[in-house]
Amino acid sequence: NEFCNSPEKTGKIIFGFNVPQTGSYAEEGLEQLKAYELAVKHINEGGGMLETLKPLSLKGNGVLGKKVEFVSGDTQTNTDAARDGARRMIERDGAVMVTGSVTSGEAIAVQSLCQEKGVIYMAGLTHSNDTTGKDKRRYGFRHFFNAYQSGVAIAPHLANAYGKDRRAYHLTADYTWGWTQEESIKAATEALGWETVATVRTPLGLGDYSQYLTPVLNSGADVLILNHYGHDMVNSLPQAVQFGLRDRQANGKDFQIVVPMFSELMAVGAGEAVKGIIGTSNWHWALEDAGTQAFTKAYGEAYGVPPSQAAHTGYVQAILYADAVERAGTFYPPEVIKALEGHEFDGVGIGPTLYRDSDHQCFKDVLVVQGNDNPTSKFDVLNVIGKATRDEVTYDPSIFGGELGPYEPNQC
Amino acid sequence: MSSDVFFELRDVHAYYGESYIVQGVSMKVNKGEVLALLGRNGAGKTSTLRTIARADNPGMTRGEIWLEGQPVHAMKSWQASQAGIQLVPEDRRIIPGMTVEENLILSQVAPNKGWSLEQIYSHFPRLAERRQQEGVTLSGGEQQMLAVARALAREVKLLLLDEPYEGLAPVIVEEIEHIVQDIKKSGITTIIVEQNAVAALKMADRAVILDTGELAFEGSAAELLADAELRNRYLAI
Amino acid sequence: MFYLSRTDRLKLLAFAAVVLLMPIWLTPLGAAYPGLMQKFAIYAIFAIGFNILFGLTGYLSFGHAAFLGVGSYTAVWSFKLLTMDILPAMIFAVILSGLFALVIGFFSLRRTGIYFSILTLAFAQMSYSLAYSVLTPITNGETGLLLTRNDPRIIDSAFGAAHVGAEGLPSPTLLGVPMSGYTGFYLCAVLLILAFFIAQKIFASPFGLALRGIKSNQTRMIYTGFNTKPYTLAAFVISGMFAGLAGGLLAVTDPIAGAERMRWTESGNIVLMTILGGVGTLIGPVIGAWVIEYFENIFSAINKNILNQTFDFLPDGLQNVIVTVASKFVGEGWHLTLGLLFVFIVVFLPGGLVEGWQKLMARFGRKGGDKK
Amino acid sequence: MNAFLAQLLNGLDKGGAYALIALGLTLVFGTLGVVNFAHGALFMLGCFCAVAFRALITIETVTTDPTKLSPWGQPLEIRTPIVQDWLGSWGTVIVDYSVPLSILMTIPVMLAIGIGMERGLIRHFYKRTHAEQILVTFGLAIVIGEIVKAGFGPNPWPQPIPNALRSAADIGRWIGMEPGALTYPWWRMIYLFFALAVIAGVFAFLRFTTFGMVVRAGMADRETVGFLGIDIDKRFTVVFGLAAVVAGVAGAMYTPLLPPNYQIGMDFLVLSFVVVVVGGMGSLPGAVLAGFLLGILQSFASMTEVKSLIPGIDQVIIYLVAVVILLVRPRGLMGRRGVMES
Amino acid sequence: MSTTPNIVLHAADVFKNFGGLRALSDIDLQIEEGKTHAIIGPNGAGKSTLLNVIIGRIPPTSGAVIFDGTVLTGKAPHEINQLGISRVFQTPEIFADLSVLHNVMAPAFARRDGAFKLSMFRTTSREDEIRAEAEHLLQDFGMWERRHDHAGALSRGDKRRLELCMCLIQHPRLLLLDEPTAGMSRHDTNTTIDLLKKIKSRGMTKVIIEHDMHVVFSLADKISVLAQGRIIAQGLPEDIRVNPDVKKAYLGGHSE
Ligand SMILES: Nc1ncnc2c1ncn2[C@@H]1O[C@H](COP(=O)(O)OP(=O)(O)OP(=O)(O)O)[C@@H](O)[C@H]1O
Ligand SMILES: Nc1ncnc2c1ncn2[C@@H]1O[C@H](COP(=O)(O)OP(=O)(O)OP(=O)(O)O)[C@@H](O)[C@H]1O
Ligand SMILES: [Mg+2]
Ligand SMILES: [Mg+2]
Repeated sequence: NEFCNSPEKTGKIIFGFNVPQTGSYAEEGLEQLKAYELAVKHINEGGGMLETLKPLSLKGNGVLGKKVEFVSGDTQTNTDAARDGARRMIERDGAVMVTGSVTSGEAIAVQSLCQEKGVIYMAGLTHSNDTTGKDKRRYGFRHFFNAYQSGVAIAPHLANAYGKDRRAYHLTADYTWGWTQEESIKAATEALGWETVATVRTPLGLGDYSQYLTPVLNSGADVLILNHYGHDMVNSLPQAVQFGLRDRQANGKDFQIVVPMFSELMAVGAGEAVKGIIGTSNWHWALEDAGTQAFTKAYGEAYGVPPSQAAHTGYVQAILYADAVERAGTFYPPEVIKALEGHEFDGVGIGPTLYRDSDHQCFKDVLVVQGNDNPTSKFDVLNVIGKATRDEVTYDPSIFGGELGPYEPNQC
Repeated sequence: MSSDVFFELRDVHAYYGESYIVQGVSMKVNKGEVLALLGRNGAGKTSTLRTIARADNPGMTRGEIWLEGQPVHAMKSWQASQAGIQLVPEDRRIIPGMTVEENLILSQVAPNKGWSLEQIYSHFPRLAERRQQEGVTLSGGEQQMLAVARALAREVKLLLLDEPYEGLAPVIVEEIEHIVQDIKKSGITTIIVEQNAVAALKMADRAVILDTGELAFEGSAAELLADAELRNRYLAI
Repeated sequence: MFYLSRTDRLKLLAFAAVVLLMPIWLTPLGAAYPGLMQKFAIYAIFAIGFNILFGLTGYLSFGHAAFLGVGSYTAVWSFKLLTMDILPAMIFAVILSGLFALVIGFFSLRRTGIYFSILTLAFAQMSYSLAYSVLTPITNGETGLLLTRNDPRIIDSAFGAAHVGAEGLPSPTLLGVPMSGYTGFYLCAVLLILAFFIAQKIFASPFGLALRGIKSNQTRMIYTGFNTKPYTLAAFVISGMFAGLAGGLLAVTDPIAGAERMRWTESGNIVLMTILGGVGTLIGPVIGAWVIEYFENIFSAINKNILNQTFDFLPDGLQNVIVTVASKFVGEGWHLTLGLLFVFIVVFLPGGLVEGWQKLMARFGRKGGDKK
Repeated sequence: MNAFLAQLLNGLDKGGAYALIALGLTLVFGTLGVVNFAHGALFMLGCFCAVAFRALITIETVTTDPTKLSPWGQPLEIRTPIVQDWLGSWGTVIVDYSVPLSILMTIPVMLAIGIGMERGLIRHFYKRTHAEQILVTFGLAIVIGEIVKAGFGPNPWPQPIPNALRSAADIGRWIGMEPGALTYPWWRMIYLFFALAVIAGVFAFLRFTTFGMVVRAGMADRETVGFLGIDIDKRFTVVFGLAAVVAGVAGAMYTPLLPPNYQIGMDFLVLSFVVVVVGGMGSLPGAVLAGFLLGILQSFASMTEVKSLIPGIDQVIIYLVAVVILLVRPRGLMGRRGVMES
Repeated sequence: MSTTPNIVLHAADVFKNFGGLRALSDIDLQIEEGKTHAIIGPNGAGKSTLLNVIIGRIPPTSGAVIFDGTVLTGKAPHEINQLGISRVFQTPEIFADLSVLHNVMAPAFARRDGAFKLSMFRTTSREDEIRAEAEHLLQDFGMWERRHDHAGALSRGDKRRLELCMCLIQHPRLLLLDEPTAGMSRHDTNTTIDLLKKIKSRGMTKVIIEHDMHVVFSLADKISVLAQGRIIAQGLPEDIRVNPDVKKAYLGGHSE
């Protein structure tokens, strides 16, 4: 069974950690990288989630008895650079698995490259429906949740907090991720009975959103939904607050702002403005389950701060891959893929999880979070206010189309 | 060094980047005297004047320049000007975008003023007429007057004139000649570079001939005018 | 048509040898893998083309990435619609980017200096913004244009070329030979040598002389009877076509085309490569491209682990100190090293690597020998 | 109608910001003739002056409470502010007004940075080619960015607006509309007036003193100005320092609108170049005019009515306007002949 | 020589205003084929402006310039050059970044190849004819030794001579010279006069602006005197030299 970078041939087990280390998403990327290093340590020496993951085949002595090594690279949050990095890991460094990403653009680009090279890719942070939808690949796996699930999860909480008679105004980052999220949230909120007043597209990386915020004021809307991610959100949310949107009354109700998807780091960047804002999250370090506690403890001990969801998803992906190899008893990708496909596991935070075979998307509960009004520390920016259950966020894979492709590896 | 030497160059060498242009020039100028600096095209006359005025280019690598006991070689161009060395450059270098008057005011920004604007205007009535016109739109002769006036607006101890007659109509050449005579009368020491050697020697007390960056002749103007061999070899007249 | 002067012929031979032997001399530098060597060759082509405009005419375009992007999109579309063979892909890439350059150049060249630069920048940024958003049906936006199995590929399907990627995605081929890995590199290398040859021809030709005349004194050119417009436009289009070729090759070696490729940072990158190596010299831009690509790909990948291994022979304390200091300049700190490199090179080697080096040698030569 | 007024107001405000940001660049680029790719970095340094000022006045002592543990088992930290404790209620006010007060720190710091930068590096590049200026200033920008990244990390640092100015002003009421019909954030209006004040100050300095004349002359012909006894280097240093200060205060005051991180400068760099060039090289009023023009047009292009007419117009409006203006007017709005045309 | 002189250039009723300033008014100038026509006049009289109008650098406010039956007005400068008119400028316009030899070769390509030719696969150094001609010209002007130097590093006098070479290699039918010897040493001025005489014997028509009366009277067949934008006198050199108006407005005591 010939395949790319077979550890039997190279004599080494190399994981490739491909994350943004410079540019706008460097913070998330660097955190992810730290988590990966921790994952390697735990795979080789035990500890962390190796104590909580069920079922578990890893023994804390590496993978198939051999220690894991890693290489790293900088994607610069740029698809070309991301692919360059992945190619270097595969072609030069002999990586048997590549993982990491902070945007969907990177994830999809690297995922398709890995399919061509016959190397398994464990996506990092990527929220677009396309990653396991239209652009899914046999060699790509995603633990992170997606926009569709955000929509489904957030809807009942919005109804609960703001009522069923609302008029929503969407500002959406004008690119694929923004569109899929807008579509998902719109569908979910309209199902609640909300009306959509307008969906306005904003250029990516704009900085100053004032010209899109002024029209919101007199639009007749009473909820603003910001389908912005990362710096777009860090900029647009405080600006929206400054425009007095949250002090405003519209249609006899208090005006509200919703950010369907956000992370701790974005919340920190947005500062005060994030207080009380409802959104969704893949994971949060303050969860009570054993997996979360084990990971938070290990990460906190190593780096002095709690991990972000970007770090968490990366860590979990690395462990899951290693475990799948251990279960398959081989690095041969088709066998590893089969070990991951349809795999049920628990103990990595959030609850029982399924790696669905038809699209390689993980299904688990989705957290609904809210900006903390009285943070006791600078890490304490978000509160978990609820969950959508795994059943609720499970959907029919055919709605997003796409095709996984063959198991047989290309030779690189 | 004798104390009555007013201005002196000692073994001055200067380069434009890699090319060696002023190759060890030494000369002395006495107070109140007019020195004609002559030579063929490319002989290094302009370069010598620019070295004296301490332009950045050509860069002086060796030698000394002394003006009334002050080490000019250690100065930058603005310090040399404040010390009293005023250059009227070969293409006049009127500042674009500024009026005649602004050009004059500009030369009085830095310390040690010379003539006042009134004095200048009474000497150069043409400039007075055109004080609000943009300097670079003046005709060639007027620009030359402005360039000279600009030097006189500063305190002048040593005036360096680089081809002051070039491109001027004969009537205006006469006019400028009168001005230079006036300057001479007022006791200002002058070094004049001129292709029109006859015109220059008419006014000069002494003359120096440069040939490819080196001194080829030094002596009185009359001596040079008398020596047909020299005239023919270096000046073709 | 193929004549070169003796020195030029020697230079071409030496250049060809250096390029073709990359897999050998890049090995100790840790850069001898197909992905990076392809980039070396491709960005060198891009830089050579850019230099034909900037180095010869002095027109500094700040929007050349647009042509790179157009080349890539065209090539991928050719793979999607026509065939996986790379010939049509590259031909269309060159032609389309040439046409695009013709339009942009026609307008931008009405102005000179910084006004020209900003015009090209504006055109390229518009292309980028539109490719990212409104033109998503053509460009697939942020994700980038990817191949899929059910693309029509009418020529391939007409010939029933089922053998190409029966399972999974097909890969680009040249007359049936797959163009990935080392074959892909040698394809790029041969095209780079060809590009270098063309640049040599242009530099040595009357056309090149005219372009240099335009850079030196546009007024004199006009009153000497040259019509400068078509000359600058021709240079602009030629360099746009080089960029298109480079873009096409990017897609050939790695079939994806993203909007990021058209962003101003990419245009700025090619400007930096050219200046770093030496504007207006033949080999300078190539070296500049290699240096920057090397930093971007190799320096960024060095992490503490690797440093620790490298400095393992040192006593522990010293090793820690050195690794801590060094780690600030590699990995996430590679930008810092690149920035410092830029500053040091301009300060100490005016005119870029090549020219600065020559000047330095000349200076030592002069110091050594005597002044005339 | 309200929508139109609101966008006009917004455009003015945006324009003021653009003009202010471009002003510092015109001083260096249009006046000194240096293609300064480090201008964005100066803006960013200004932002971080505000961040640092706030960090200084909110500096805390850290003690640990061993009875409480963080989730990873370390004792929880208890932080008590120092400066606020010393100054009592004044301390609270100072912290509240940290952004505007940080100007006091920004001005001297940026002046020092500007002068240092000019003396150390830029000065040697006045006579070098634009290409080399680009390379060295770009390199410098990267280095500055990386240093800030090392000190402050890559994540944005939000800066609060003083409490009293946090909301939006009900402008509609002032001109007799119904309440809430036309509102605009206080801070943005303050920024507009701040921008106008700085612009006016710089104009006055350059117009009504011989300083401006000398610098203009020095730009046109450095050498001749030197022959007139003027130490133009010193004046250029001052101009560069002034430009750094203008960029810095523009940044510091902007922080509440845009949480800064080490890359914020790059985002503004292209924009400032476009504004300066559209305004016309060498013209300060041109840059200001272009700033307002682009700001206003950008606001209008973002209106849904306009976007539905021409899809994507809001994405490209700035560049489109730049293209049109540069094609219609050879030297931008008010450019001087011969400045950076070759 | 034929009895009715062939008029090669005719400036007919040319006016040029710069804003309020009338730089040229009612100029009517006829240049005969093969002759050297000098234009003299005080600084600011409009001499250079007249040349600028002829070569299409500035459009006249009214009037027209006719060259050998072709109306030049409205044509682009390069088209006018292609018709056979070359000009030496008052401040030398050369290619400062190119070698002296390339400076001279470039105009020869314009003459041979026309206004535009995409000759990217030919080789400049193998254009033997043009190269030989350029080197020959440089030899005539005593600049052959410096042929590989950057033209920008020449002294001003050398730049002028270089520019003259650049015009001569084009074999123009009409050569316009704006103070070709200004700033030249007496020696070089004399060489230049000799050269210009030699060209004349080959039948090139020349218009020359000069302040150096030595040059004017050595070369000119006919002289026009311009003052304040008008032609105030026109005729043979001997007549002009003694014309009292000309003496007053221009020559002063220097009529030599
Ligand atoms: N900027 C420069 N760079 C390099 N060489 C130069 C430069 N300027 C002048 N030279 C060279 O220096 C030499 C002397 O030039 P300079 O201008 O001093 O001569 P000059 O005696 O004033 O001649 P002219 O009478 O023609 O003005 C010449 O050979 C010239 O080529
Ligand atoms: N572009 C212009 N704009 C405004 N005025 C101009 C322009 N060009 C020339 N002039 C003016 O027109 C007049 C004639 O100028 P011109 O250059 O033709 O004089 P000239 O006869 O060549 O003088 P000189 O012998 O000094 O070269 C001058 O008064 C000049 O100031
Ligand atoms: Mg001279
Ligand atoms: Mg003239």
